[in-house]
Amino acid sequence: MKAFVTAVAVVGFSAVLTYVGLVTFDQSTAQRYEDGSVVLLDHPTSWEVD
Amino acid sequence: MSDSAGGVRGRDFTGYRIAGAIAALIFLFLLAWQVVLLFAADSTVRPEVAIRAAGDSPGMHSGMIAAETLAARTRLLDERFRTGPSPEAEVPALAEGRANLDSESMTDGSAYTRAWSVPTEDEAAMMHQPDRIEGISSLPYSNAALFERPFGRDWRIGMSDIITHMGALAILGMAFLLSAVLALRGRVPIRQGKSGRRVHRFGFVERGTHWMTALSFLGLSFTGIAIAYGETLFVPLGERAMGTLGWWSTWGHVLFAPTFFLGLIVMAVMWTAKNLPSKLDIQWIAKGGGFFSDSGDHPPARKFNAGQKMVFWSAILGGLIMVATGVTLMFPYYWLDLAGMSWAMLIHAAIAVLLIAVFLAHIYIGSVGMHGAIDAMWSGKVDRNWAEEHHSLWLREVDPKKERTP
Amino acid sequence: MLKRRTGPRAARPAFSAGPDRAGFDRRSFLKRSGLTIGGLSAIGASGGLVARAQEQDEPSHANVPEASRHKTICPFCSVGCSIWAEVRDGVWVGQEPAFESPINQGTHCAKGAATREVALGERRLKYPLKRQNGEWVRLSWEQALDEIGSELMRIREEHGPDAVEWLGSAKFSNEMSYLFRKFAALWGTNNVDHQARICHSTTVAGVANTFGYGAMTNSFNDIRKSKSIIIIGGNPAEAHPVSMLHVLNGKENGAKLIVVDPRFTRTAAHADEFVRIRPGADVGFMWGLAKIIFDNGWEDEGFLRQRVFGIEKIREEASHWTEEEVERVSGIPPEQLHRIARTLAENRPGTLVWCMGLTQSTIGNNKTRAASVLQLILGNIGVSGGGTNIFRGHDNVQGATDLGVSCDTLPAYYGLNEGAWKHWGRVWDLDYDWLKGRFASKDLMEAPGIPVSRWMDGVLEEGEALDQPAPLKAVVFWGHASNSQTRGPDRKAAWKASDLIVVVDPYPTQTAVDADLEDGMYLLPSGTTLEMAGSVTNSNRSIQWREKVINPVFEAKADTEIIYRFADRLGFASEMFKHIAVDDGVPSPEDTLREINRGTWTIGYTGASPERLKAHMEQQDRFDSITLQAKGGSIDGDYYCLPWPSWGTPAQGHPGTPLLYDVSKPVSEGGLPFRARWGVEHEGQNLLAEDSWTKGSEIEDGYPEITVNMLEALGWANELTDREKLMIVAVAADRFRWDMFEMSDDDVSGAMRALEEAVRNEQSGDGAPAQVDGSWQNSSPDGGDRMPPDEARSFFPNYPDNALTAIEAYLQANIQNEPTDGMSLSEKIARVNWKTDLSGGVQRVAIAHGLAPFGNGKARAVVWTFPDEVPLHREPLYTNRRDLLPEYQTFEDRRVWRLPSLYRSVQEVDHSQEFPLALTSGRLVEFEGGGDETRSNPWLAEFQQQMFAEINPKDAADAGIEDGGWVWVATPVGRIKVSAMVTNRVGPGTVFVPFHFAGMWMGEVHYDRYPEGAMPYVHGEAANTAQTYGYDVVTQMQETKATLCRVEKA
Amino acid sequence: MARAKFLCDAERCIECNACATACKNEHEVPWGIVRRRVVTINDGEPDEKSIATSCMHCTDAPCVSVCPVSTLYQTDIGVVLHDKDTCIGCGYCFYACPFGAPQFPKATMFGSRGKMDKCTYCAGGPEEDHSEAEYRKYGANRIAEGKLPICAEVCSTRALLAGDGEMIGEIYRERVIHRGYGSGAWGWNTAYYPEEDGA
Repeated sequence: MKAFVTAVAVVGFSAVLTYVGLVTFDQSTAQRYEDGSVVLLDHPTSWEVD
Repeated sequence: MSDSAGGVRGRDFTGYRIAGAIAALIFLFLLAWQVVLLFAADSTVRPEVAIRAAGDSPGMHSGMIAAETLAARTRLLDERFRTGPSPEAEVPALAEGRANLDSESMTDGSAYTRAWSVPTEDEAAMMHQPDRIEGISSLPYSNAALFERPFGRDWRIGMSDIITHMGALAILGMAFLLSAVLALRGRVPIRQGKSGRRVHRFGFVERGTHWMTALSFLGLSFTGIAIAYGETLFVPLGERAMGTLGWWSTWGHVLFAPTFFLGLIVMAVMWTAKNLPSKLDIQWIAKGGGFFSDSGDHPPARKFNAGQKMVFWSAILGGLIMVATGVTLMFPYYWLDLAGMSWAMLIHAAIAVLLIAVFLAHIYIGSVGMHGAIDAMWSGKVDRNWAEEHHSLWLREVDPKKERTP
Repeated sequence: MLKRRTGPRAARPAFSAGPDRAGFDRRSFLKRSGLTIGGLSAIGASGGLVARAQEQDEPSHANVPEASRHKTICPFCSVGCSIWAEVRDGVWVGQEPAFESPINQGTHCAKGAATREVALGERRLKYPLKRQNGEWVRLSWEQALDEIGSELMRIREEHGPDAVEWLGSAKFSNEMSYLFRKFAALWGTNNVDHQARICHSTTVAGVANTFGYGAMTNSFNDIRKSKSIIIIGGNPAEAHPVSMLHVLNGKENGAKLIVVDPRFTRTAAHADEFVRIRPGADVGFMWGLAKIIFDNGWEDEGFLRQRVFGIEKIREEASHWTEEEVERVSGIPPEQLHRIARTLAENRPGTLVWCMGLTQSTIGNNKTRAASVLQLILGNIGVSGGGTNIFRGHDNVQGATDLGVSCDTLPAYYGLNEGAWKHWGRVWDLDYDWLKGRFASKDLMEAPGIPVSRWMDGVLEEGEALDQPAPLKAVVFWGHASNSQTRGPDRKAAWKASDLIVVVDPYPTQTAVDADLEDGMYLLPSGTTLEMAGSVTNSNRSIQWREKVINPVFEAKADTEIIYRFADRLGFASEMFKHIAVDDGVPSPEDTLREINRGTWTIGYTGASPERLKAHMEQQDRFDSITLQAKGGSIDGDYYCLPWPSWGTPAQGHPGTPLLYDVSKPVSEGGLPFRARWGVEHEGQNLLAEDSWTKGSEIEDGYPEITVNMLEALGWANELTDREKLMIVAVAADRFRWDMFEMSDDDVSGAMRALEEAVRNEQSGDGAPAQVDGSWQNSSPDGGDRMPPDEARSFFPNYPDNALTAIEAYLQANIQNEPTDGMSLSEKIARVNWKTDLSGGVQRVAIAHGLAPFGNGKARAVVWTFPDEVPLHREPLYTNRRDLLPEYQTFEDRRVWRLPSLYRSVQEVDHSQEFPLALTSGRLVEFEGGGDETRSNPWLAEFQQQMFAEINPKDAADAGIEDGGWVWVATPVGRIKVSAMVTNRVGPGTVFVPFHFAGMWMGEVHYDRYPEGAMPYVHGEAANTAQTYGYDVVTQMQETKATLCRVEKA
Repeated sequence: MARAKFLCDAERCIECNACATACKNEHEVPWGIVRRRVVTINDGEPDEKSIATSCMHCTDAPCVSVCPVSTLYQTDIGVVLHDKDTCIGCGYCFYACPFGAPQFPKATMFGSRGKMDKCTYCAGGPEEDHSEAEYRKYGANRIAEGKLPICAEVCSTRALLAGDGEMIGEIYRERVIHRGYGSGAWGWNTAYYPEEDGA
């Protein structure tokens, strides 16, 4: 019982952590290819609907 | 559940076996439907939407099909180019780009697809054999230099015609089998009934890891199934629900991955030694784990019997493949190109449905299917009699003094 | 399966909450609907758009607000594609193909297709800025003009008007070009120039001196009728993509397409024959072809005899160019050379296309002349499907050249001598003495200024080295990217040494980031070409009317408004805009064009009134896409947008000249012979056409350019109307009054009497009309001819009587000769000619009798006024073929215009060990010129995100360079750090760099120096930072196609 | 039955990128998403060819078939469209596409690819024609105005043809007969005639 509850907590916590991580390190396709000599649009793409 | 609820097979006949029978019927129906789909359904894509001219288009009478408008415009590309603008080549009114075309639903588009897929002789002469063609592009993007990869069509067959259907068959088939077993044979009892004395089988870390992995697996399975079969599952809830639930499924699928991976590693460290194959496993398999025998003549096993070992190795090997392919898909192009990622996706999907089927059985046997099994992971302590019947050799190892129980 | 939602349904609220709302980027939609562009005024309007969309309960197509449509002309290259712009609420929201345009037929290249971004202008220069203590500081327009004006006046006071260099632009409309040249004239300097100097000045000089006019002879569309197409040093697939619509059609009609280039270009990929030539070896290649043609008797003998002068000297030069020698110099194998010669000979008419691969060279004028002569040998000039089709660069580089944004000529190639100034003084309604007073001296007024390619030397040279009182103190870059000029380090030093740098441009340009001045630099935002109306002349001389699409965005102002405000601040606006209406600071483009119409007799912009051009644009669909001739409507018979020369006044209705030098048509219908530009005789040889004349000509042989005396002698003078006579007499007597242009017929006779009276009272007029000609085309004083009239009959034995009459009359009042003092009025009247007659009467009467106003002469295969009479091959200044130097060495150092120009002293230094590879440069399709505009356009910039150098796999392997890695391309001048593209496009030993980049300087990042919000999306090293010294000996064209470099891993 | 197709005449295509930038202009496609692009094969070699490519709007389109959530659908003129409201960014269409057409605004994480985007044949999406929502998600809807995709309409050399497959095939064949050479309809077999595979 305790083990199960602990597992629920761990999974939940990890999911939240992952979500935060993904959102934090999110990159647009354009940024992915940035190489210094390219300066990207200073606004997000118009189609990010997520 | 009282102690007397254990004991020989058949004591809990009514409740579980009726439920099993009902479930078996439902799964049989779903399975049959899936088989029918597999053989009957033509997976060819059909148009669903028609583009029609609206009534108020200038220069068009109502009902004139959109195709004529577009054809007039196409002619503009050609004749304007060849003869150039001049009074002899007046622009047809239809080509002026002031038409109004609407979309409406179509009921049967199969005729279109059939007609489209047959080239005329002239067209056939123009065509190349399908071939992977890649060149260069000034765009720095991965894949920008790709022109054609006929493999996409093969992938589609692999994904939508084989894995999706086969996966559904495997999962539904397994579910049907398990519920049929329940209906026909009921739960696996503790033949000697519960002794009331318990033996410590799994520690806190072991159980915690098991449940962490199990919960992650369930999360991944449900979200994965939602992704793969979303169309079938969510449509009854409405189109918007499909978008929203599907969207959260893709997110959830990623969110459960880290704990799943962590669980796999810990389990591997903890249990690999005890899961190495041994001679006993052959014996166990030969007797079908004693599952189909009413005699109570269970084959002897140490901590893990062959069935559990198979589940373990499915989890570890299958799980690691899932993690490897999954991470690959999370980081497009980092180490694989499009072809590699396509294969990763196929493998990911194929292994996923197999694992779900295998773990359906695991879940069944660990819960409804067998008296006393759930205790091992729930409290960590199992009844001595259960242990004696299923893991006699292990029981002797952990508790050699009390070898025999009257 | 899911049944898709199908029928139309109610629109969702525009800015609804909900999952699909979250990531909606307001800006990009608002941008389209105008909120962020038009400023406050647009908010109400486009808010209305949103409201309308919301109010639509019933699904309907009516919720698309009506957009107004404007037809405009693409602002990029000289093909001149039409564009439909859809404007809603003052915002350019849509761009549609103009299928009816006979030139592009709806098509575009990358740049044309992305034109609309110009109007969104996220990276535009948004307001005036100045550099103060190394920082950009925002200014108001008033303040900026005031500060710049004061500084300019100070420099003028202290150093004279010649201390300011006015660099104009090939992006100017014709009207702006004309105003810019007029502005420089009224400021008092000839230090005015534009990009034509560094793109096709050698073409203009070479071709004008060969045929008479310095322009593309045929049209893009006419290439469809060619039987062979040879492109030398050009890459139209990237530089003029829409021209390939016609080139490829020509090829598909059976023409053989030959591409000669050091690089396997995108054009070469479509060629039947690709010729890899060593950079700079073009003259040898062409003479090699000529030799084979002569040896086999494939030349067009009749054509050469009737219409070409001096071919014998060419024969002699060509005879040195054996197949072996051609291979030794150019690397072209004999079999291939022979095959090409045969192809050209057997597939006539053939056209020859060249671009900067020929022109940008120390011997650029030799190359362009050799190419022209090759076409003469083949008889390919003046025929449909033939011609020298020179694809010009920017959208209006032809017009800006024609209208004299140039240090060595006034509008319409009138040159700089006294006669030319007087001519334009009459048109401008300005007194000659007043004009002269604006200049430091009459000598400087008549001396060519400092060309754009040399402006840095104009700043840095001093004293003896400089033929003007002071070095340049201020440089104005008006629509001019400085990374298009070579020798980066010298440019940088020159910026440092300047007192004032002004950049007038929609974008900051390289000047803003690399000049790194603490103070004294101003950036003024000008509108783009799409933000003002006016005419533009495309490469095939069609003068298209460009509608204004939108008002200039942000605080930008139209070029014409800025120049008006400058003139106003500098105190000569009332003189400059005497006859041009100015509405709220914006000069009327129609009035300006009418003024142009009144003065540009030499090249026939005179017929192209704004009304006629607008009618052409409105009825584009009437023009045939091959002949460019209209069928029906008010413009029946006209050629598309009156390709110049469109002779006479607009009222005369000349249809324009689609093919230059085509004698199969009457002059009145667009026919022309070669121009009798250099007199009637040279070194005892006839310069007039023999047995060749335009259809319907009443003189059935050659004749000199038309003068009043000739009309008189031929008995046609009385066909001149009273008004024409009045204006001719007024011009002759130097009594022209501007109101004569607009005088009613009743007033004409009165004015004539008054004029006669005045002249009688003051018998000896002081000035003289006449002798005007462009300096690029200038016949030097020892040119022309001094034949006594009475020798004409014996010199031209086989000519018909009326031809001889004409020649005698011409020689009697010889306009080639300097006028003398004390010449009688009637003599002066006799010398008024087709170029100086402001009434157009001389042209009208000549054409009525089937004569070309500029005479009927021969093309010149040799130009005796140029350093190389016969076009010769000379090695580039930086050459790694030292073995060729004894025979093919360059010129002696010399002075050209106001500066020393080095040749031998540069070539003598051997760099070939240190820099073993040949370096050439060129264009990318996505970018244009210095690239600031196009690199600031995200739709274009995305497709070329990095500056690179193309290196052959062999050279790359030698230097240990990998594809995509960073490399240094080093030249004797400097080095640039670029990405390597290892490719077989270039041959071993050759490196290619595109030239559109800026923002990096020899490995240093400079793009952080752009003013905030005005940084282009893509940066890189400017190729010209490392390009070396070298200038054409005639026009000061810079050498960028053949120098030396070394590549090494960075 | 009209069947909209794309055909790129590789003998005409000069890699001028007009198609690609016109698309960007017409639909305001953001940086990083390229609905149409040009691929050059055998670069720098005598048999160099450039071919413009995008979604080909396949017959029996693999992307439609594999889409697990029915985001993709086809119209009766063959145009394959997508519904961004239901897209879950799973990437199946991307693996199934024989032409590399589907794009995602984010490329790093499986979970955050964003909504798939691809060429719409300038036919918008399931939203109301010309509505702001349609423009925002899918770009302009030219088909509803009786116009063809902008890429083909502006192609500098008329290499890229769009419209009814039979018509553009006929135009192409006439060209080939007239000029005597042609390298065929690139990608057609894979895109439009899957039954012909291996035949």
